[in-house]
Amino acid sequence: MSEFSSFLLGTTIKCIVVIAVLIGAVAYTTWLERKVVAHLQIRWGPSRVGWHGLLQPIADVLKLLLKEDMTPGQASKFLYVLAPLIAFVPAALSITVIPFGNVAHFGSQTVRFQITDLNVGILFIFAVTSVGVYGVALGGWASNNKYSLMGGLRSSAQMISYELSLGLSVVSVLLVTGTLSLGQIVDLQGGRWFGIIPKWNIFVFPLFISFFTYFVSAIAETNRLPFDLPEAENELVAGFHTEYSSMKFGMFFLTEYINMITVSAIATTLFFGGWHGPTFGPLWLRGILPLFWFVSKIVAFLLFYIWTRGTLPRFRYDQLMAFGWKFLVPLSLANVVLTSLVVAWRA
Amino acid sequence: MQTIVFFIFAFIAVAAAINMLVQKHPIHSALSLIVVMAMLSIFYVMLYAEFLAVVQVIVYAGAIMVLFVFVIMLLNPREESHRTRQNRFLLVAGVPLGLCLMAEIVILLRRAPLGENETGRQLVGTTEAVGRVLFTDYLLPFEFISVLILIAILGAVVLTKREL
Amino acid sequence: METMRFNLESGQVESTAGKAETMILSMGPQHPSTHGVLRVVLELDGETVIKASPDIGYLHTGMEKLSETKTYAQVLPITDRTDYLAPMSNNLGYIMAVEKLCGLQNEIPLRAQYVRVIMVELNRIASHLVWLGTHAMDIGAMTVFLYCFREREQILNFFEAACGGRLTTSYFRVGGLPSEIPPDLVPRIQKFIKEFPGRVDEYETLLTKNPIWLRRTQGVGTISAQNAVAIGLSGPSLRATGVDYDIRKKEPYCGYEKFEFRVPTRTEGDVYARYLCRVEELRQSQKIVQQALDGLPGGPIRADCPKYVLPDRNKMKTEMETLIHHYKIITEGIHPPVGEVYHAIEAPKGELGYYLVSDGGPKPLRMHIRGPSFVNLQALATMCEGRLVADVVAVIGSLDIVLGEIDR
Amino acid sequence: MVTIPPPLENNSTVKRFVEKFGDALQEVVYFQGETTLVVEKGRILEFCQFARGDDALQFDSLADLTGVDRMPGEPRFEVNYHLLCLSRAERLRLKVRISEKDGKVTSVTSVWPTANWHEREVFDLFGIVFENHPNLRRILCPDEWNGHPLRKDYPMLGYEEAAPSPEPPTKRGWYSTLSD
Repeated sequence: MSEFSSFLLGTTIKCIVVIAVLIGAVAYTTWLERKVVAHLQIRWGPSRVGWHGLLQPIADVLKLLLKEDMTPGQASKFLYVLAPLIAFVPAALSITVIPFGNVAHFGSQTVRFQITDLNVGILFIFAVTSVGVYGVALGGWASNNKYSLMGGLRSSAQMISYELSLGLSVVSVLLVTGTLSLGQIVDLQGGRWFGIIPKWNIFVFPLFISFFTYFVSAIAETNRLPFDLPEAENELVAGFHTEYSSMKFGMFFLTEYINMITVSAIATTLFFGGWHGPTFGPLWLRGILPLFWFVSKIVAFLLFYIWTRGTLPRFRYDQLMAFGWKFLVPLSLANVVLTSLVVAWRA
Repeated sequence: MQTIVFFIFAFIAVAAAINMLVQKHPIHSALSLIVVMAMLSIFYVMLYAEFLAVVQVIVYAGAIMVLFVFVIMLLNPREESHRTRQNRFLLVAGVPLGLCLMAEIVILLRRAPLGENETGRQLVGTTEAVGRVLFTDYLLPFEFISVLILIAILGAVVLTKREL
Repeated sequence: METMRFNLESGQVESTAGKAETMILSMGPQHPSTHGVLRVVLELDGETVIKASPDIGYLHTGMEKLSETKTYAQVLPITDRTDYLAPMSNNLGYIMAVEKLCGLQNEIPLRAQYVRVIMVELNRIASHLVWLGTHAMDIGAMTVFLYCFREREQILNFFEAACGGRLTTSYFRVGGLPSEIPPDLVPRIQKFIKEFPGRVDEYETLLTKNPIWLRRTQGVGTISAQNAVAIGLSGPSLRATGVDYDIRKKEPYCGYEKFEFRVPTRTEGDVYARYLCRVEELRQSQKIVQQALDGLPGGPIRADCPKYVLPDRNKMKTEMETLIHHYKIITEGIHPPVGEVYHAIEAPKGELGYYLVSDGGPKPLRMHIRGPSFVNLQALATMCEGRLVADVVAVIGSLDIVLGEIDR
Repeated sequence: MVTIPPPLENNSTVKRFVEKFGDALQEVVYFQGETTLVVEKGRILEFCQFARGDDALQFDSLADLTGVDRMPGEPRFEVNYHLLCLSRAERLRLKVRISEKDGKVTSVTSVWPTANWHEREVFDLFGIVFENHPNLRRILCPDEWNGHPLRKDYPMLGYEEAAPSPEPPTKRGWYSTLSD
């Protein structure tokens, strides 16, 4: 087998596995969210379909698939169909450069738990997610509904605004690590200081500020409470996806949760040492454990997401913009300067 | 292999560009332009300039075109009527300008060294190379442009806040 | 492009030429945050509201007309269905109006009055809980809603124990109560009332000092005291502007003068002030219920007034005259004297007035409900002008309207 | 001169009105602790302005405004104004009687803006026209509704036509966006 075709085969397998796992993860993220929010709100959540409602996500998917797929009469048909795809594809693409685990050895095969390690990995994610805005904006516009339009407008403004602070907060990490490759960023976070504190970026001096700005902007980017204005159901009915039904709605839904997972994965990679964590046991366990650590860190972030959703009220649109431009952007700018100074002083 | 890929994407790029001109609704034109941008970024990747490719998408597709689409959605114009198409001024000014542009491209292409440039591969498009060039040889223009953009931003702020 | 647009207030067709292009957004009648079937026609410039015109009547069921064809006793179940979040208050308002019409104001036994106060104040708590939950939900805080409903559920259970109905209680009767309250009800309410302040603290932890909540509510939907009075606001919405008018204090009825409670007022007149006033009312109502339970007297539950009030059942079996009265009331209904009365009580949402005209017959000539929501909703346009769409939702929530009462 | 029922003889509010208006006060009724002043129809606006503006009265709030159809009595309609003085916690009812033929009364929205919706409601349900009302449209019934449901002669069963009533052309159309 030539080098190229083995690469092609390996990557294809990885892609399929990752996408399948991702969609499964999304399904169970929705379950997790419903269950956790329910318990926050002193109710049971899904409990009928399967043990503790564990089959609920499957039932939901079936329901979405079997629902009538409607297109509003006055909608711009082509864009209306295209929009969920535009939203979904970038969301799924951005997972490709994230390292899930260490290099593992299965017999003679060496597997790297990452689809591809681009040398501009983090920028690639930004590039891809920045295209995702179109899905929401066009979906809102093409539905030919005033609520949708307002949702679409809100979301495009919101996403552009928060992308800025998102990008700036990552810059500090890049300054410290000196690379754009996510694989290398994770590799650099291995080991411990004084034998106890893991060498995660979050513990490097000014980077907790960037983590803060990153995570806040990331919540805004993923349109989650308290920043879920594009779909604010109490003002805009359902925002940009008011008119969407069936699997087209399902795509938007998937996108939202994939984005949540991606954002958590990036946060883990950039600040929390990625897949690093204590490994022990036989060789196969050593291969699997990093994956486990990575997933648990993501789940921790997801739980945080859900927790905020259960706790906080929603911002108003102008307050959201003011918060982004007047607080987060200056803060992350100042943080970049601070980090540069620290890095320069250390060098 | 590369050539095939190139031609596929080149075809898409040209088709999208033509589509951009032909489409009557501004939002369709804008979307076609985004497709062109995306194709350009693929060409950058093929030229081993990943950084440029990614920046192309982030800046043009992810930011500038979003604003375009935003404005188009906000104004919500109807389909363009044929009136502007028949504007004689466009014919008079457009054809010579187009010819000029064509000539420029031809001249540039003739001057450019054809064939693969192995040394250029590693140096041109990577993050490090771009950074190094920007902050050494082209530092002055780079700073000038930053100041220019800053002025533009200030101007925009002043224009929008005029009523205050 | 010159566009002509119908002006909702002046009724004139106006040209929009030379003005910023606006968008008309028909918010409702199917909308998650209009608390039923309210429709607000918003004229928007971007997201800024230029004009908000409430459009009501989607739930108009002709209750006032219906009442004219029913006897005084039969009208009672209709009153439940106006403000279905405060059926007890509506029952009380109507029953007190009938009692006033019959001249029974001073005949009601103390025990009945106390039970009335307990029920009505519990109902105030229940109504405010729904308001708090939905209001918080409108602003995006979803958990408060379920917490509030947990307590409301208990109150509805008390209602069920007392009268068999949870939402449509039809509880009070002219002259007192239909029946004695179940013996275990008082300790149950006692227990609930003891826990309740802690529960209010719980809601407040989620909202009162939450910076996002403050930003969403402070300075939003402001109305001055003068405007509020002119526009007819009543209840907590009025008191949030600084006008200290609570009918329970100023025109005491049903023995409210015997209870010690504070009428919370604020001066800001914004959404947050209305929020604080109502939350404080939750605590004050708890106090009133506590006092009423502690001082619940024994004795009869119905006035001894054979012309208007059903007699005791045992007496009916032994006394001929009582039997005749019973027969008359059951078959014909009561015949109040000719005249008209307007009786206002402090419902959870504000002044709830019942206007009754009697022509001496068994059916009211006219029954009119002065619903607080109907009048309070008029303030919406003033409060929303120049604000954002999200504020409209906050303001509607803070006005605490129930469409059943607005449209009647 | 109007006769004042005994319980109200020393009532300062009633006195004030009697002093000011004298003959325009058609009747003073006292029933179950409530005072009703029946007012000459044409002067209701004056009454209301006085009730609100006078320092001794200060009826700063209009709690309720509603109509009554006393068919077959004559004059057929009544409009009741339930005034409330917030500082003294005093209530007062003003009443005007309107004959069916006339069917008109001056709007008091200029005195109490809250009368706006109340008057619209009375117009909608009784067909009494309030002159100088800023926006006299139906409020509860749909714009194109026929008849006025709270009138006693409004058909209660079947599909009979409601009696036509004098009313201004109903303003219709929430959208009515006439392009170009």
